[in-house]
Amino acid sequence: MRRYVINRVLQVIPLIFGMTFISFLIIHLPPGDPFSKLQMDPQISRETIQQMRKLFGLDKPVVVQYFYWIKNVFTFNLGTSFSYHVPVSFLIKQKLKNTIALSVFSIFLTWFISIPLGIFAAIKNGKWEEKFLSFIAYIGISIPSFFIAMLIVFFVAKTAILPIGGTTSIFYKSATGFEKFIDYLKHLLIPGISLTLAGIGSLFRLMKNNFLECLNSPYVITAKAKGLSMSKVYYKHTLRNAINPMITIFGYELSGILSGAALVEIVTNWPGMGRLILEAVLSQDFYLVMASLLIGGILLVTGNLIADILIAFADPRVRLR
Amino acid sequence: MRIFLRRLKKTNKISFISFWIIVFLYLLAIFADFVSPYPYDLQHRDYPMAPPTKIHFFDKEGKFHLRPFVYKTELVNVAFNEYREDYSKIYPIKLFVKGKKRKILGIFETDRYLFGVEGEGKIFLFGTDIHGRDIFSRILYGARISLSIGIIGVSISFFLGLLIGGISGYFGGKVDAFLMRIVEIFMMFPSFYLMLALRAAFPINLSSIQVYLLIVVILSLIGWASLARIIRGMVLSIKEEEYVQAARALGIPTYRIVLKHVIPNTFSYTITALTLSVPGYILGESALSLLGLGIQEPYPSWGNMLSVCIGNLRVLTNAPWMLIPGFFIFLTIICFNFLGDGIRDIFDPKKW
Amino acid sequence: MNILEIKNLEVSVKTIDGNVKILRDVNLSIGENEVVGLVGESGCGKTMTARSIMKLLPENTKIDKGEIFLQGEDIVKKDEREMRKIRGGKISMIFQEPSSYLNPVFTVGSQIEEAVKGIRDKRERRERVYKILEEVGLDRSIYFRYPHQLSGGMQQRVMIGMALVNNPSLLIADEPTTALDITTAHMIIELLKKLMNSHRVSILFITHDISLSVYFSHRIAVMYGGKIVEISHSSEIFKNPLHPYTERLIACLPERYRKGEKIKAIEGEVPDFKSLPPGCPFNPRCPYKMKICEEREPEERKVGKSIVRCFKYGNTVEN
Amino acid sequence: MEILWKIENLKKIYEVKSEFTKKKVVAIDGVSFEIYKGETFGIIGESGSGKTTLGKTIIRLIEPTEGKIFFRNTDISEMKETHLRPLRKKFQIIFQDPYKSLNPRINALRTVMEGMDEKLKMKEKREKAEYLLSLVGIKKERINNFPHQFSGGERQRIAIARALSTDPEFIVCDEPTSNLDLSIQAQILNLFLELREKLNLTYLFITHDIKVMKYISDRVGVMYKGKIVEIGKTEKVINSPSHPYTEKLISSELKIHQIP
Repeated sequence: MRRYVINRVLQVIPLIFGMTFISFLIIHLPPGDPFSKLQMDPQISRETIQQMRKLFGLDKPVVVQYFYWIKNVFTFNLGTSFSYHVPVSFLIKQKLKNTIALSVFSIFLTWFISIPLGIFAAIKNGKWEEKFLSFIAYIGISIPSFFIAMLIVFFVAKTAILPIGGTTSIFYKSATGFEKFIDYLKHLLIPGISLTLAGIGSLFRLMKNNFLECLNSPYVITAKAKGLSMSKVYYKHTLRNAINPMITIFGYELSGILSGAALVEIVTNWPGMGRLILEAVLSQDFYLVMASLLIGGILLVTGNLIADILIAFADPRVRLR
Repeated sequence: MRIFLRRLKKTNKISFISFWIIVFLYLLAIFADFVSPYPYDLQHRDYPMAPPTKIHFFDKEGKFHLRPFVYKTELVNVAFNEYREDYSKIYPIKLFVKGKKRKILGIFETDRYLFGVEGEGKIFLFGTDIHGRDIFSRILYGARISLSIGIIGVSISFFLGLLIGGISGYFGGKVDAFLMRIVEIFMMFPSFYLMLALRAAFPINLSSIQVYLLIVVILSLIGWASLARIIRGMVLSIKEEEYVQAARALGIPTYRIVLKHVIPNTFSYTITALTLSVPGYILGESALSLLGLGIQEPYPSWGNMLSVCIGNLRVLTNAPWMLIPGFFIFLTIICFNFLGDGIRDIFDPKKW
Repeated sequence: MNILEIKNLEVSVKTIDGNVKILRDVNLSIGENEVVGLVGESGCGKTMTARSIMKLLPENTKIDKGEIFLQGEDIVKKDEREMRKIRGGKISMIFQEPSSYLNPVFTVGSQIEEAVKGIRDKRERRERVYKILEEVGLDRSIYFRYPHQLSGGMQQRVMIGMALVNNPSLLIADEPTTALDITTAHMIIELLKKLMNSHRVSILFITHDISLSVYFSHRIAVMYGGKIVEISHSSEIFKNPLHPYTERLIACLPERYRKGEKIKAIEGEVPDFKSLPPGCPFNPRCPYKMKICEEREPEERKVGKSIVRCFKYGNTVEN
Repeated sequence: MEILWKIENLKKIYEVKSEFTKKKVVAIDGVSFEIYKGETFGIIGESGSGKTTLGKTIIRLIEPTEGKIFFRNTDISEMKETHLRPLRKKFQIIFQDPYKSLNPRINALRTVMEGMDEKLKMKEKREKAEYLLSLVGIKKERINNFPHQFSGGERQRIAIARALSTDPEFIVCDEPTSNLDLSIQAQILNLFLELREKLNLTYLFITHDIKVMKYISDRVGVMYKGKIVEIGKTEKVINSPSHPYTEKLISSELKIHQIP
């Protein structure tokens, strides 16, 4: 078990290294030097450019530039944002917190709703309850997350029951710690619910199918042949096996959650990584784009790593090889 | 094809219906010049954010007209975006109405449109946008972008995925290890981040055709990795199938084994995967256009038609019909999802 | 008294093309401490018979008619709650592939332990499991192992322990040795023999291997096309097979021929339930086919100590 | 007697990669034997003993790690695939599971035609395939059917016809009857014997069933953990086994089955 975890963590290192390379490559691949344009931009001070040239080797060949960048990345110096004139790492730190809060909030909510519904539908397979839920899930899967967010914003704007946009209200500064938390949570609700609604459908369907598959497996016949009660057959024997693949799927779903979160952030004006990277793209702020891409990737890698370690805890076949 | 449809009808009714909805949407896109009552960029200055035109059968006196008609509307309150119908004259809706000359698909010249009203009256089935452009017409023209990018993008990804996955799976060894590491790296970026980063590598202001091609390239670059990995897995397992071993034992050359035994047996899966991945491309295009990084005004796409709704609560609350393109995105995606599931059922021998 | 008595059992499955009968007029009894072998080729209805006794039929499959008496009580009439007490209590079952019939995520000990009925005390339950593990020839330490850590033979021992932990009166063994190697299979059969005596349990032994069945069972029931075509004592069946199918099936055994001698194989294939021929299901492959065989299904008749369904033994029932 | 195959010290070692560790699994551990022209050589062993790997390695469907394989005095163990391809027509294989060994998208006739000599005309191929299919007992009106329309026994017949389509001298039979019902097994065993007489074939017959082994093979090798622990005339091995493993195997079989 320990060896499995260590191995799994070690595997991440070359992966992240490869990701830095791809991140760098994407920005530098197209013909023409993006930085030559910067020098003509009056907004950017001579000093910034001088400083960055020294740190990142901007006048050197692209390959050498990569090693300059990498060296700096490992000392957590991700460069300076051209448009904000502050270190990229500072910007990211600010926004990353909000993105993680949004993702974690919606992941919990999604699982909390779709797992029980999935089990319910699987048990009712073929009956109207299952058909109804599956149809709703279809709709959920097919509505784009940004469109759900728009509809929710539209609804909220009509009824004005929740604050739209930002993370805090005006009175934030004077509020107590608990009020601050509640206020933050209120602002989180619109993007959070949008993202949750976008995710429930597919997770529900996966859970339903997993549960059904496990229900039809031989060990469930054994459990019934032992004369166990239906609740034990469902919630012990079937559920434990149906949940395992869900943990693996969690790793895959994470990519969708992060992408969905980014779009929802933009639509609902939630200041997270999504907005940051969009603004960076619009203002051609290359270091910020590279860094955001890399951070997004690292988030996903970490999520997958956690899923893989969790699966080892849950499944003795992985744990005790 | 006919057998395919008959089976689809038998195994999965909803997919069968979805198939015909998709066909209908594509026909609308192709014949947008003929079906849409107005050009996509025609600005009706007097009608900004006009609500969908009401279609009447009964006039003010309660008299029934067999031919539906509309009234002329007028903007009465700019602040609240209020329109009022002018009951003095009725404008009947006519089929094959005469208008400005247009070229259908750039080939056939015609001055007849499918439907419309003559004279002063206007017909905006889905209302107008802030510039007074007919949303219905723009949706039809926008469909050309959104629907074609799905198909073209999937084809390119599929080609890349089949090639790289096939090579990786069949030859194995170091080639496989190398290619799969690259695939893994690509898959470990959240697709939206990757999409924006790829977009950032190119200038923001590009011509429409350049942007269109760029979007296709970007979406294919994002999509190929997962397809390649799936196809590799399939090839790996098919390679171990005993009928492939039997073919090797018969002394059949490798290329023929791949062509006759390996690839055809991935089809049932790949065709399903293909259909189910079209929505991803439509979504990708809409998202890019929505954020102003894709198709640029005045040319419409379902994505950029929605972008006015972001962070603009006044527009959103006063003119909710601006959200209609979103429903078209949804309709297309749900139809492709149903169709994909139907195709999977067809290929699943258990369902016969 | 007989432990189990099946009378006129009929089971059908709902398919797209309508209801298909898969068991027809099955009559079988199992005495106390008796092993009855249920023999037949694949798709003849053996497993369905077993599942009917457990009332664990797959979806869309149901008992249409007949009675199944377990120690005098008809279990066809019992509801799901009463059946739960019977399953694992009075009747238990073991299967062909122990690896897939054991739940991979729980320790084998806990899987046996949850089958224990009637003992509340945790320590006592645990002791009971340890005892049964020893009885099936496994070490106590196996309790904490997961199924994938055990060999096929050990997994089958666990299944047997789980089945016998409540001292049932009937054990249904559905091809318990088919997936195992011959040396392991032999040990499992010997174990079953030993436990049958120590636990005084009757066994319905389902197999496609007629000579294995002769080795292990007292009586043998041969199934074909959803019907039991012959029930004979195992000492008799090789010497004097009554039904043409039994006779020809035995003739298919390669060990009854010298090297290279042509096997007297049965022509044709086992029919599908959907396309059973009219009359006797075996008639298209039967060398003794008469006209009546295509017209009518033969009834059961007694020949000596055996029961057979064949017009060879007269076409009227004398009782 | 003419030696058809000569196997010398054959080894197959798999490297099982898991995470960062590599584990070596020895599937065949230094096996040497000969197969004479016209005989049926049996390999018997329990699951995991390496018998299937051995069968496939001999005809190079699996690459050997070490050792020499002589087919009619030509060493094929290191021959390049392109050179080996024409030779492959001389040795064929029949697999255990008839549900997996036929391509589901190719009908019976084309399955049998596929491997035939390129020089043959289409019509000749067709006629030959029809003949082979009738030889194995597939009726002419069904030759255009696809695999899923055939039963297990029929599929195995088609697989046999496919193996015969290249006019082989030698066929590896990898447990060809163990997935079949008893009555079908009898038909297929008869077919094997009939074809051996008619076409002058040599078989390597792999099975775990001693009864089948005793019935069909002239000589037998007993495999245990990748090694052949005993080799000899079938009757001699069965009646007076010399290796303790063989003895255990035979005695288990004898106890539960009556072998006259």
